[in-house]
Order: sequence, then structure tokens, then C-alpha cells
Amino acid sequence: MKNNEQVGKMFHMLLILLLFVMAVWLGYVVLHLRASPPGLNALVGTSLDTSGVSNPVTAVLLNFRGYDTLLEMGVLLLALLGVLSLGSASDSRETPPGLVLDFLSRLLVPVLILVSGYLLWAGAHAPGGAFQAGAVLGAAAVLLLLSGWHLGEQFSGLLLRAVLILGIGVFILAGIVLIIFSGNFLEYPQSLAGAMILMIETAAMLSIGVTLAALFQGIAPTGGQDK
Amino acid sequence: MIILLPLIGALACFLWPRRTVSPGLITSLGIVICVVGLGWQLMHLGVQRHAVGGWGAPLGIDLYADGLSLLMLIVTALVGTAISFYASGYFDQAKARHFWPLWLFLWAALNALFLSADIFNLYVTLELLGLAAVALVALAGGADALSGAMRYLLVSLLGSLAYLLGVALLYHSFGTVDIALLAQHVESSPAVWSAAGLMTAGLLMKTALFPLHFWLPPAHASAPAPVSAALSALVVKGSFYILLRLWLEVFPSTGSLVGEMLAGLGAAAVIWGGVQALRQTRLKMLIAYSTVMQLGYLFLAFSIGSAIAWQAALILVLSHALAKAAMFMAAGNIQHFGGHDRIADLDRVAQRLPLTLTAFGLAGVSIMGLPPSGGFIAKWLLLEMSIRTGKWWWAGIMVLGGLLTAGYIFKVIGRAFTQAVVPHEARSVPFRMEWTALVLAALVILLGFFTTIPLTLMNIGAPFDGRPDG
Amino acid sequence: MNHMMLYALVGVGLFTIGLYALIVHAQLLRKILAINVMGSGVFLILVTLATRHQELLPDPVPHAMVITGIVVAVSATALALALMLSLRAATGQDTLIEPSE
Amino acid sequence: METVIQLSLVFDVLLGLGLLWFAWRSLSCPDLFKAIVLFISFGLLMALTWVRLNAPDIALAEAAIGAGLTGALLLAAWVRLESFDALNRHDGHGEDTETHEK
Repeated sequence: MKNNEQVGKMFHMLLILLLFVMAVWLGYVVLHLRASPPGLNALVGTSLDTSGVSNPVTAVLLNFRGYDTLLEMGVLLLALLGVLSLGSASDSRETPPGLVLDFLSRLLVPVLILVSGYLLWAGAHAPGGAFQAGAVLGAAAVLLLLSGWHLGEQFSGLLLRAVLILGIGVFILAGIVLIIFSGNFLEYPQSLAGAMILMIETAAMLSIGVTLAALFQGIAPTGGQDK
Repeated sequence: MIILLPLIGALACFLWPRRTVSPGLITSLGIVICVVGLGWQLMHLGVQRHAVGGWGAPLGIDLYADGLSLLMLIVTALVGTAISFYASGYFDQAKARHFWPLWLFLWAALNALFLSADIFNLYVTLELLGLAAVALVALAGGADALSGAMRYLLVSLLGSLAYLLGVALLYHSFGTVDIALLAQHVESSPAVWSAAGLMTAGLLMKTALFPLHFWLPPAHASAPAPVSAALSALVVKGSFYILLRLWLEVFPSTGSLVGEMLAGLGAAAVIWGGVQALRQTRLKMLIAYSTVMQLGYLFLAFSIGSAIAWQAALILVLSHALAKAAMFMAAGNIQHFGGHDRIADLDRVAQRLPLTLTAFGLAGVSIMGLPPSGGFIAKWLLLEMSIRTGKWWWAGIMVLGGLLTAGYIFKVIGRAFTQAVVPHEARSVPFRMEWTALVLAALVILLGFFTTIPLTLMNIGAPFDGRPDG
Repeated sequence: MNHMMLYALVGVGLFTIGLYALIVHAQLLRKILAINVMGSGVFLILVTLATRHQELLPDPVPHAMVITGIVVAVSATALALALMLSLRAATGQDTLIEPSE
Repeated sequence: METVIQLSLVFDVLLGLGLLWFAWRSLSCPDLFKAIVLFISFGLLMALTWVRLNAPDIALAEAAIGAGLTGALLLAAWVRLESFDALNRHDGHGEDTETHEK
């Protein structure tokens, strides 16, 4: 027994030593990277005019590297599928929410929805965009869930799933349509780029918000025996 | 290039109609047709490159298809279709609802992975692949499967993060994440070596090379049978493929110390996996350890390093995918039939499930590397190359590995003929589940006669002859 | 070199701390936190290295990558938490278990 | 000018140390609930860092997703764990939220 403990301790020390060496080495490497990184900054700058938006980050996310974003929404949806398949999805909370929470959600939710709308719109030229907006929307929905609100029956079935896949669906659809018109997957025609990005972003925001809220509901307490 | 679209499109439309077996099968066939189409394109027009969004390499993301990607896509399409058929008989209504979208996501992730030419994009596909695989393992329910899935998830995330850190270093050294462009710029520097180390370590973790294999047996053995088949046959090959791409194209010279090290680990995996497989008492655990072992063989090619060795490794990927999928399906049938997979109590499975046992046996022939099978050709080529390059010790490992494999395969088959001490109730196995396993196993054997076909296919674009230009 | 590179070192530190905690702690919730900390470290390195040129605007490509990464991280975290809870319900433990024979 | 640079340097050093400190505390403090709260604060510090690094987009994403929603998910999961514990204690074999060292 005692021997075991000692081996464990040795192991522990060895681990710390190894990690320390790794950290020092990585630190060295990070500080001594080549001094002149070409970067894609200049290229992004010159292509920005044709991308339909003026916020470079949004341009990268939805135009230059839109394919990544498409797959990423797949990841989000996939996580939800996984959570749902684990079957811990709950119905509604039975405990009525406290007064404060109720008041808070009444006050905050409209504000949050406004904010997410603003973020979405602003994303074209200022910091913001679909993910941030979707997250804020998701937060609003989480607040609603916490305060005891839940989706009506007619919303929980097909319609809910439709909203969930709306983002990725619109994205793919746009990609396929664009293949026909411009020959490349997700190649926006210059004049329509801004509008198309906004459309995709709107759909993405809705899906992201709802997906995040659904993830929360999948994990949140089922009511009953929680405190 | 059109291949990605029907896939993802089908996926999305999947999510919503709830009870769905037939859309799943239709999608599978659609993918097969697309892969065939792509193959035709490649054969006649050569290597394909597609700039998503029309931006082109440094700014946008490129898709790239050569013989190597084509072969992987074909393997995936073959095994994937078989798994789809098998699964349509395996799952009940409640499980099927979750299985199909997850499974098609997994397939989409694999195809996206094999076509991507962008290391950050590869990261996203890796995550997609990992999460889908984990969710599928968890589908089995029960403590073992859940724990296996959790372990798998943690390992997978850790691997991805290490990989991502490597991507970060490469991007900041060379200002691009495109494989072909990186290949032009890469030079030996501490940053490159750290990136190589991090990415390799991360990917080895996901490929479950010894000693990073610890997560594989619990996850693969506790998953539902079609999922085990997908994981062992395809998912681990995904990260192997990225490794191959990176070392063949981006990082300098494979014949170096790193190659020897990887091969050494591979050799250790062959021995360790073989010994562990022999010791298992449960059939699915045995097959899972066999995967650990067979993955080891693949890494021997990193030391030998000639074009033929790579080709042999790929034939091995192909035949192992087919054989292992067949084996897990056979194991699934046996489990379905008897309600358990304890090897000692197989209770005359041979007489009662002849088709399944034939499938298992045929797959076993290939796994052992006996003629006439795909596994035989691959291992023979590897053996020959290792002797020709003067690295005879790898040949010794391979022979030893073959003996170990024969040991555990016969252990199962022997038990299958005898009567168990405690006879048990048996449930009938759906017809299509038996036949799917058999067809896959037969394919492996056929592969032994038609090895030239995959060989010509994989040489499109000459992925093994030094570095192709961007 | 500017002192923003400090954050790159912090990133390395976070990566290391996270890795350490991931290995040492058995409790799953802690492991999930550790993975998230590691992720933050990687993201920090990814962005900080882009600020080596002060005169230019920051390079947006890594920024987009990090946003992608954050979304991936939250997805993975959600799945991990759900798994942890199911595991807990099935075994009564919040640690990993060895496969049974 | 000089003092501005110095001040910002001091700020950056403090922020960097703060990040490390919060991360370490969150991963080592024995109480799980505290660990989660510390992790959320860590997320907010990260958001601040992104602002410092001239990355407002990420700052927004981090604040909303990294700290906000991840935090909500973690807390929700914690409540569930606690309710399991409460049940367990009821059965007589309580296992509190202590850290298991391997």
C-alpha cells in the first residue's frame, strides 16, 4: 500500500516535470517564431471590398472561410443530437420561478432579443455577427426556460426541428444554388454577397439560439427533486 | 466535388422526418453514386481541386481529391453502405431515430475529412467526427458504454486541441493553412517541429496507436455493433489519413527518426494488441484489441517509407476496414443471437448461424494475412519491402503478429463449434444482418484477386512520389 | 517584439495547467473544466501570435478561427456534461469506470 | 507616452497573472460549485483579454458563449449532480463533492 503511494507520488512528480519541460519549450517556440509572418491580413484587406461586408472577421467567417462555419454549425447541431440521444431531455420545470427571476426575465428577455438583432445587423461592419447574436438569443431563451416558460405543444415537434436545422439548411441551400450560378460552392456573386450573407446569418442566428437553449434544456434539472 | 452536397443535403433532410430507415438507405446509395462519379472524374481528368467560395488557397478553403482521398472515400462508401443495411435491421424504432442522423453526420464528417486540403478545416471535420462517434457509442446505453464514450470524448478533445495548437504554430510561421502551400514553404525550424510533434501526438491519440490506445477497446467494444464496425473500420482511419497527408506532404522527410519511432510504436502495438486480444474473454473486446494490433501494422510503413510500402499500408487499410466491419457485424449477430458475447459460451454458433460464422472466418483469413485475401497481399508487400530495405526486424514482428492473430481467431472459431456448458435461449437473427456481414467478408477475399484495381486508383495524382506540387 | 506576447506565454501556461488538471483529477466535471481551460490557452496563442505587427490591424483569420473554436468548445462541453450526467445516473459515480468483464 | 505604455504593461501583466490564477484556482479548489463560479470569472477575464488583444468579435463571443452559456450549462449540470448526491445521502451513503486524487 505504502509502496503504491510512493510510486504514485513519483509518477506525479514525473508528470509535473514533463509538463514543465513542455511548457518551457512551447514558450520558447512561441517567442521565437519567425519575425516576418506573411499572414493573410493584406489579402483579406484587398478582398474585403468584394466580400459584401466590411467587418473583416465576418467576411472570413461567412465568405472566405464560410465552409468552416457551415461545418461548425454541423458540430453544434450534432452536439444537440448527442445530448438528445442520451435521453436526459426534460419536460418542463414544475417549480414556479421566484419573483425576482420572473421579473428579471420579463425585463431582460426583450432587451436581449433587441441586442441580438442589433449584433446581427452590426456584424456586417462592426464587431458582432451570427454567433454572438445567436448566443445572446440563446441566453434569452435560457432565461425564459429558467422562469418556467416552455414551448407550447404545437411548437415542440416538427416546427422546432425545422428551426434547429434552418441555419445549416439555408447555408447548404445557398451553396447549392450558388454552384449552379457561379460554378463554385458558396461563391457569392459580388452584388448579392451582402444580402446573402445577411440571410444566412439570420437563419444561423435563429438556429444557434434555439440550439443553445435546447442544449441547456437537455442538461438542465428535470424539476422535482432538485433544490 | 459534387460529393459533399448530396451528403450534407441528405443529412439535413434527415433530421426532420422522424422515423426513417428508407431515406437513410437512399442517401447511402446516393453517396455511392457520387463517389463513383468522382472516381470516374479522377480517372479521366486527373486530380481535382475545388476552391470553396471561389477564393482559392491562402484566403479560402480548398478541397482536393487525388487517388489517396478517392480510395478512402471508396472504402467509406463500401463499408458505410454495408453498415447502413446492417443497421436497418439492428436498431429498434426508438434507437433508430437517433442513430440515423448521427450516423449520416459521421459519414459526412469522414467524406469532408478525406476531401479537405486545409488543416484548420480538417480540425473542424475532426471535431465533427469525434462528437458523432462519441454520441454513437453512447447510444448503446449502460454504464460500460457511457464510460467508454466519456473516455473517448475526453481523449478526442485532447487530441483535437493538441492538433489545433500545431495548426496555430504553422499558421503563424507560414501564413497559410492550406496543405499544398504549406508544403512549399515548410522548412525545418523549432516551430515546425513542435507543430509536427503536437499534431502527430494529437492524431496518434485519435488513431489509438500504442500506448495511446487505452480508450479504444472499451469504446469500440461497448458500442452497438454497427457503430463498432464504423469506428474500427473507418473512424480511426480518418485521423490516420491526416497523419499520412501531413507526413507525406507537409513535414520534411519521413525516413527520419520520427518514422522509426512511429514504426517502433506500431511494432509494440502489434505485439501488445495481439497478446491482449488472446487474453480477452469477450468477443467484442477481442476484436477491439485486434484493431489496436492491426493499426500497428499501418505504422510500420512509416519506417519503410517507400511508395510500395505506402500502397501496401493502404491496401491494408482497405482490407482491414472491410474485414473488421464484417467481424463486428458477425459479433453483433452472435450477441443478438445468444444475448451475450462471452467467447467461452459460444455454444455451437457454427452450426446454428453458419452464415455469420463463415463471415467471421473469411474476415479472419484476411486479418491473419492468409491467402487469398486483401490482407495477405498487403502484408506480403509490407514484408517484402521491409526485407528489401534491410529492415528485417519489422518482418519478424509481422510474422509474430500473424501467429498471434491466428491464435485468437482460432480461439473463437474453435469455441464456436463446441457446445457450451450452459446452453441458452437463442433469438433469430434478421436475414440482412447475416448477409451484410458475409458480403463484406467475401469482398475482402475478392480483394485478394483484384488488388490491381485499388492500386491504380490510389496512384492517381501520385500521392506517394515525393511531394506533389500545389 | 511587443509585450502583447506576454499573453502567448499565458496561453502556454493555461494549456499546461489544463493538461495537468485533466490528467490528475478523476472527477469528470473537473476534467471538462480542464479541457475548456486548455482550449482557452490554445485560442489565446492563436490570436496573440497575430499581433506581432502592431502597425497593421489584427489579422482577422485567426479571430474567425477562434470564434469557430469557441462554438466547437461549447458544443463539446454540452455533450460531455450530458454524458457525465447519464453516467452518473447509470453508475452513481462522477468518475470514469473500468469496463466490466 | 512613456507612462501610458508602462501602465498598459502593468495592466497586461496583472491580467495575465489573473488569468492563470483563476484557471488554477478553478481547477484545484475542492468545492465544485466554487470551481464553476471561478471558471465563469475566468471566462469574463478572457473576454477582457480579447478586448486588450484588439479582438472585439471574440470578446463578444467569449462573453456570451464562453462565460455565459457554458457557465449556465455547467451550473445546470452541477445542480443535477447535487440532486443525485442528495438522493444518495438519503440512502445513507453520501459522497460529497470532494476531489478524487488519482
